Amino acid sequence: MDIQDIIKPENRVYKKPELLNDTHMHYCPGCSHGVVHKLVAEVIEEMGAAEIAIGIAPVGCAVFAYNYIDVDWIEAPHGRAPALATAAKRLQPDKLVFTYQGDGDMAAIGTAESLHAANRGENIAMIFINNAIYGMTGGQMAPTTLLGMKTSTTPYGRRADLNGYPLAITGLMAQLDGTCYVTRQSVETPAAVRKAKVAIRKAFENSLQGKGTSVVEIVSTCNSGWKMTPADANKWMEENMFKKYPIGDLKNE
Amino acid sequence: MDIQDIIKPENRVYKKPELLNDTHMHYCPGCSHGVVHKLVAEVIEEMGAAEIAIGIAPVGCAVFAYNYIDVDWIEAPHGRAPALATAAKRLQPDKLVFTYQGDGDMAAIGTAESLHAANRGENIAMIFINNAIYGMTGGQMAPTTLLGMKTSTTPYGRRADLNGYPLAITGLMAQLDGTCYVTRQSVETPAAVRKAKVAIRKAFENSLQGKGTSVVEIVSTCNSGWKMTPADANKWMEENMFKKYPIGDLKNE
Amino acid sequence: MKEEIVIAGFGGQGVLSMGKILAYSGLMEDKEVTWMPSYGPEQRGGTANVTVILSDSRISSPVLNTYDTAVVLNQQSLDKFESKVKPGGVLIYDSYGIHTPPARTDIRIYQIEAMEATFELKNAKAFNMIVLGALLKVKPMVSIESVIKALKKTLPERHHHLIPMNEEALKMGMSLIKE
Amino acid sequence: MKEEIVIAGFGGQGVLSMGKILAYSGLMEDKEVTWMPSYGPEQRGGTANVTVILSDSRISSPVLNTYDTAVVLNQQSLDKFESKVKPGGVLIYDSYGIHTPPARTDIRIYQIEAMEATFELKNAKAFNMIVLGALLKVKPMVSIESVIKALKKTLPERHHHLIPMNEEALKMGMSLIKE
Amino acid sequence: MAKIRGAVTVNTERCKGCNLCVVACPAKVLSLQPKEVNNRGYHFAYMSDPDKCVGCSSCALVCPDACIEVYRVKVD
Amino acid sequence: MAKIRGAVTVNTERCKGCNLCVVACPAKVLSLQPKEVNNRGYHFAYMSDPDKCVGCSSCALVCPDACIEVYRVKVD
Amino acid sequence: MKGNEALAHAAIRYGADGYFGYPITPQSEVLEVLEEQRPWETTGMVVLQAESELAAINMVYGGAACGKVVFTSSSSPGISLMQEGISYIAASEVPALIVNVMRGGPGLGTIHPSQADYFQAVKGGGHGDYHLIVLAPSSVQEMCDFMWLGWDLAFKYRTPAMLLADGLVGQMMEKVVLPEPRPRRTEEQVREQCPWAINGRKGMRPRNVITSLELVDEIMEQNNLRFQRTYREIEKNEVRYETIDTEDCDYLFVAFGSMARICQKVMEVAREEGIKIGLLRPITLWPFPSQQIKEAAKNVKGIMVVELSAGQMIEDVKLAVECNVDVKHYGRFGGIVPTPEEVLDALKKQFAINK
Amino acid sequence: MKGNEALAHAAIRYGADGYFGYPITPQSEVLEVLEEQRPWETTGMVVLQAESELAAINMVYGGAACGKVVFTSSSSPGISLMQEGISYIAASEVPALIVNVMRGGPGLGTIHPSQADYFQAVKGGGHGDYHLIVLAPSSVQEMCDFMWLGWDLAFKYRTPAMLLADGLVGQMMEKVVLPEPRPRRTEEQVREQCPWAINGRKGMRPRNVITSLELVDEIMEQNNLRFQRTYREIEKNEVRYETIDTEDCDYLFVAFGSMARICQKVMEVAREEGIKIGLLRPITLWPFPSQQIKEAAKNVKGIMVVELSAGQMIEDVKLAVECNVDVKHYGRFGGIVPTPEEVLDALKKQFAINK
Ligand SMILES: Cc1ncc(C[n+]2csc(CCOP(=O)(O)OP(=O)(O)O)c2C)c(N)n1
Ligand SMILES: Cc1ncc(C[n+]2csc(CCOP(=O)(O)OP(=O)(O)O)c2C)c(N)n1
Ligand code: SF4
Ligand code: SF4
Ligand code: SF4
Ligand code: SF4
Ligand code: SF4
Ligand code: SF4
Ligand SMILES: [Mg+2]
Ligand SMILES: [Mg+2]
Repeated sequence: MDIQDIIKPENRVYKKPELLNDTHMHYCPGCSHGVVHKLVAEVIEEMGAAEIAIGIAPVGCAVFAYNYIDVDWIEAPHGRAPALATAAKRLQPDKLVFTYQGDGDMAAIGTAESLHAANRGENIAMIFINNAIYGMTGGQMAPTTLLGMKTSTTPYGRRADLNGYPLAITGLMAQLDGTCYVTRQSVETPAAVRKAKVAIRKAFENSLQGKGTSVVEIVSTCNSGWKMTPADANKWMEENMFKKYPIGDLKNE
Repeated sequence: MDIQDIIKPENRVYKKPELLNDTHMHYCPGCSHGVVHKLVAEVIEEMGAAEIAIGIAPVGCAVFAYNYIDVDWIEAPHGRAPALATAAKRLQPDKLVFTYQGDGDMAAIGTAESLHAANRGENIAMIFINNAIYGMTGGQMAPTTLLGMKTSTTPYGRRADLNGYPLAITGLMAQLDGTCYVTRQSVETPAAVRKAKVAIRKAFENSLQGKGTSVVEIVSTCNSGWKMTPADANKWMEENMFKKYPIGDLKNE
Repeated sequence: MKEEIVIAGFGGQGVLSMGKILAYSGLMEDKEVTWMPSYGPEQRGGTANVTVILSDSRISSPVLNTYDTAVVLNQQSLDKFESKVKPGGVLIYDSYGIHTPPARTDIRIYQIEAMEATFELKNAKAFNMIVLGALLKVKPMVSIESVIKALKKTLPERHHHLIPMNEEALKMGMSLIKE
Repeated sequence: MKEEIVIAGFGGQGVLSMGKILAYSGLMEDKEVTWMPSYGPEQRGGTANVTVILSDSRISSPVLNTYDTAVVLNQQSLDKFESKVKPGGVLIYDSYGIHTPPARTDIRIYQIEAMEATFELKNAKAFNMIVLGALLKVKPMVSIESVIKALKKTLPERHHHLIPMNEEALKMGMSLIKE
Repeated sequence: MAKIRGAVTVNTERCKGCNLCVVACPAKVLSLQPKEVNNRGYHFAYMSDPDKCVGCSSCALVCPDACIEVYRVKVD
Repeated sequence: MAKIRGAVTVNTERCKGCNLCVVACPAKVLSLQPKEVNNRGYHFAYMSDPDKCVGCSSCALVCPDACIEVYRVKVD
Repeated sequence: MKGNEALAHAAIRYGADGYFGYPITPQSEVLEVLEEQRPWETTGMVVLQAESELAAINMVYGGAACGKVVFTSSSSPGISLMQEGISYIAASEVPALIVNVMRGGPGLGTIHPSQADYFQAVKGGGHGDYHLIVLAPSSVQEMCDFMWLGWDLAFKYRTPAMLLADGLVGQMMEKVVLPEPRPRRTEEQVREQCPWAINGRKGMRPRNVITSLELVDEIMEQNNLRFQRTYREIEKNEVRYETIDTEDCDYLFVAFGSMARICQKVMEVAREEGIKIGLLRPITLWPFPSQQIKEAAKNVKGIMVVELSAGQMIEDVKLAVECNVDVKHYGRFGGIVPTPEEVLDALKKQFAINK
Repeated sequence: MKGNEALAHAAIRYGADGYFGYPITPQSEVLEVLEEQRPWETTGMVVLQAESELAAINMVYGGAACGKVVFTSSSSPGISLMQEGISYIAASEVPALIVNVMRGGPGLGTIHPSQADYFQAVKGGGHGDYHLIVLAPSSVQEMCDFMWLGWDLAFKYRTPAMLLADGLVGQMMEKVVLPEPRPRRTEEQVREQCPWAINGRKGMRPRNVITSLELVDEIMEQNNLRFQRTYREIEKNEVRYETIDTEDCDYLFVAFGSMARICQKVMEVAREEGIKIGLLRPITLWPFPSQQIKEAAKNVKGIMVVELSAGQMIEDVKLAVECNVDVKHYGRFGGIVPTPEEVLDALKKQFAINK
């Protein structure tokens, strides 16, 4: 059987979701952001929710998310996506409102906004890309950077005494009364990608059902910032990041 | 034996600490702030630490703490005391640096600064007056306000759906790797006052010994804001606040 | 007609609400009014004061430094405002806790023992209404009816049963005032 | 003497560091220099360029819109900078991936197949040194010795063993350049 | 048998009449002045039943304004 | 016996040559172009051993740029 | 009704969709009155006490991006915290209303009235070239009216507007006529009137994006040029001011907000003394009534700018009159409000008037 | 050496005690170079990546209150977030240095060079009447030198100072001579030179308090009057500027920072064409060299203010020349830096020069 006989519309089992448009994504080759974008687009498409979806983009590498996923977007100031989402959802309770934030955005400058939105139980979903580094600005330490990890602002490795400890912010969010679902996923293998998608879907459904705040942390790589090949970055992540940020549900009510 | 025979210097068993000066404190009659001020002054005095103590005052009813306790003070912007304390301590590691903050200051506007200072394990002590209300500005809802509680911004009682849930921020701080001691105390009875003092002393000693961040939450009353007599406020606190904010150590390493 | 009044006393004495009722009473008579409090945390325990202006025409500045009438309810307020009464104006003071009574001779000075009266009534809440009554006796700038109307407008429904008590207090104030 | 140069190409091609070494080489010869990059996230994947000025006297503006020399390493850069070479100036381009070669006749145009050379060398890192060699062949604004000195100064100690390789690449560039 | 006798002094100008010492005293020694006020207008605390004081310091510990000094003697 | 045959297409202009699909493919079907690059200068992925493809979609799932479409047929 | 209360009621009646704020003296009543009124049970308006001013302004940003009628209020230090958010709102071209009930600064300062945030409001306290439409109420009635006007203008030009009041106007009570309540806009109306709004791609319309980011410099410059065109348009159409006794005056006061009230009292007193003073009260501090001041200044002997600050608006007045008139300043600050007598004395001294 | 790098090295050599900052393009190198240099192992200087700009400025406030030599750096949006803190620092009269490497705004804008935060820096982006001493470097050498100058002035007047640079000067590399390193001050020296500093009541000296709060309006006003006296003093002593070819020029450029560099190139070209242009480059943007500009403007036919903004400094230039000269503006914005040719064309057009 010839390849061309296989490649026919009726045989297609996987394709780019429509909502992920044709714009070239500015991400570095192999960046986890791309995979998560794809999943977000797929979930919205499968939920038939494009007409009611509102995304809040962060400041961070995902700042241009609005150029790639074809739903309505607001681009928030660094760290403030949860505040914007709070208003967007409270003022339009029938909409599907989600934020998409990096670890600097969520766990450093946006700590107060993230925790308080979650504590109020805003009916929003937060997609949280934890790549343990500031990708956008060139690889500085993030709150989630592991001890010993080298970044452009911890060139000799992160030290607790100088730079503080890695912060597992979803662990804190899971304890707040306002959250209904807090989970930690990753996207480095096909199986992980499938699970992450299920988690995102659940979070989005929670938003529509008004169950409270859902947080989906995606433990991710930033191969540029980590100065590794994408494949090596995935391996390094599994071996090192998963220890501090173990995959699985932290809360599921 | 006549009263005047008892009231002699040699018989004195309790007096105002010297470091609590003679300035009239602006607090409402019966306010918990006064008791805690007294304890802070006593502890510093007993530790002989007046020459190295640096207090960081909040914005909140305790904004004038610097007028009453005779040590060096900086008055921080609302919520930012932990940031000031971080610098004061890192730049002067031999000093005893503590913050004194209300619940609005610590758990609302200052959430990020509080959590990050604690997460970095700054060698400071944080005295945290949780009176479940914004005293200074006239009795508005605080993050720690209980559900159902009436304040000037929840005149019909706090509702989770409208106003979010009460936030037990020390619970979060206890989970951070940077904290060495997190405790919840109160000052409504003589016994409680004694225990609170021991806790403050421990926190201050931790600061000097460089053990990490110590947090002493004092579950407090604001009888003005609560619109009760001081004695009723104490009772109400015991019956209601202690349920959400149970007294005791949350972490002691 | 234009009346520029300052009312001053301890935070807890109901100074601001007395001014408010006076202002509302003016409104009831279709006057222009302004009510400008000193505000802030110092009210708690400290002293408070309020400037009320009633006028038939548009009011310019809501803050003043001289007044037609001053109502002062403690020593600090007396010290502060005695000199700010316009010559020929009126000063009313509660004598409780006053150790240095007013001394000006170019103004009309009245005294009222409202605090004492509340001790007898065992009703501290009546205090400011007694004082208001006294003020209106000396300067009938608004009618008692307007005050009652104002009370009805400003008090929440559930407190309307207190209005007769307030009326009593007003009348008591009118009878207690002395030069 | 004053040389105003722009170097432009893909983000990963070492455009900025090539400019940096050129600037440092100028410093070694006690020249005034400025090095002004285009910067930002677009460098990743996108294009980057740097303006380097070498001069015997104080340099005013570090940004320009016409240049004595342009070194362009991909089509976008060629499109952007061809027109900005001063009449009589020099344009050097790497032919790899160029589909529309430069067409101006009032400037001197040189071509170098540096990318091809790196494929052969299997050493992508040599690329910018080959190009720099080519540039210095056409415009010997600094000496090879100064470049080596500059490399010594800017490379961390542990990378000093790479200097001979760099020198090779420079020489290769000098030989590869053609009009 | 050795008996403990106590006494307290109240800094009446500092006192705000909050009543917390009155409530805290296990021996019901203290009261607020019913009518007299200090310069700030507060009905301050005083020993209304001084003989019962055992000098336990409870009142002083809870006093927010540190107005109370406590004295104690053993009486044989 | 029914056998599964698969094939993929790669959007070569979208591909950034990250190699993740190559690593993820259980059947070692994919490689990056050794020399050829797309307009952005990337060595894009292609089926270097197309017959082995079973259409499992692993490559497509992990592709950050959603370049891969997967096709699958049952062959008897 | 207090100024702060009037403002809250005006908002509900305008059909506001949301308020987001954080308590601070002297304007906490705004939130308190809204919470007390429970508009969510009547009009459906959302009222939320945010965790900080930063959160509040960003909630406003989020709401404004959705095409909703939203506002926040605060006082000086809180407004400083909002500067990044305000710059974003301006750059994103969304309509929003920000109320600053000024208190004395700098720093924590005092809670008493001040006008020392004039520069911050009109020159841009945030980064970048942007402007707020700045309205300065001087009565409780205007506290109410300018809420409506502020939103009208904000929506007309898709730009943030600010009510720059002070503790005096906020805390003062006077008569006020509240406008008839209007219903909130329906989603349909929002879609029609604000086609740019973020409310989901209903009918699969092309996606809307609200952003202030633009890394292509040429486009970013185009954006900025568009902002500037809007600003020129606003300057042309929206200057508002009030003049009192300017026809025959020898001296001119320029003052805004509560200071303009006090100046009126001064003028009353001064006329009695035979000194003829007029008042030009800028209502829009930006756009500034430069032309009008130049006009009014034509025949006067001098101008005194009276502000509760060390001298800020005076710069704009000087620029306005183009050096044709002597411009002096009188200011008190740190929470102190000058009395009418004092202002008159200052005028006499500065212009050597001997009456 | 890059401008941002020079700045970091200058700080270590000055004997700085602490840096607190949060990454943002185009100035993240400041923190990166400091972390790379590890001064805590040599001079004992503290370097800390804060969780946000808000935290950073408040760490600076805390450190400054302790009499320490501290600074932070950021870029436009980050600086907007610092406005409350800056106002507090000014009000508390403590010395501190804040570096703004400006980028194009408003909002998130672009990361490319801009000068549109001029107003924010010189008029006060925060609330209340305060001023920063604002230094505008136009070369990498000045990035280095003005760190030293900035701290010297900040300590001399107990007031915050700002280095207002832009992406161009920050990212540009040129020759720089670093000053000889100096040791950090000992605690003894701090106690001697800064008796107000918060460092514990050693020897039971009376307590020190650093605060910006004052609820007694009369005292608050006194504080403000003291600030104003300091500002007048600074205006008298600390105006700095550079003039080039102003003696015989027909036209005068007024430009600061990187724009002044570009203007110099324009002048070179213009002189060749026979157009004589001079340049007055304000080095201190506040205090502004008003007197000097007025002086330099005496014999020129026109002034062109060239800024990377829609026109901000032009207001101060107009106020300076008191309407005696025609003042025009040329600006590009949104991250675009004009080329010399463009600026010259603009000058010719605006003043109808036909050469
Ligand atoms: C107020 C403000 N501060 C700082 C920045 C600079 N900045 C842009 S993105 C970013 C951090 C990005 O890291 P992260 O949130 O982890 O996202 P990532 O790029 O890693 O996905 C920073 C600090 C900014 N734009 N605004
Ligand atoms: C930036 C800023 N926002 C708001 C305020 C107003 N404010 C002063 S104190 C305070 C809250 C006080 O509450 P809390 O921290 O609980 O202290 P308490 O008075 O109850 O002891 C607020 C909101 C301020 N001064 N600055
Ligand atoms: S810098 Fe890191 S996070 Fe950003 S696009 Fe590149 S790999 Fe992804
Ligand atoms: S308002 Fe509350 S917290 Fe403040 S002094 Fe009064 S009782 Fe204490
Ligand atoms: S010392 Fe003890 S017994 Fe005496 S008054 Fe105080 S509480 Fe009562
Ligand atoms: S507890 Fe202190 S302040 Fe309260 S009544 Fe007793 S003595 Fe007075
Ligand atoms: S995973 Fe996608 S982007 Fe990466 S090499 Fe494969 S097809 Fe290309
Ligand atoms: S579909 Fe499966 S077998 Fe085929 S190329 Fe992709 S990963 Fe390999
Ligand atoms: Mg990250
Ligand atoms: Mg509180």
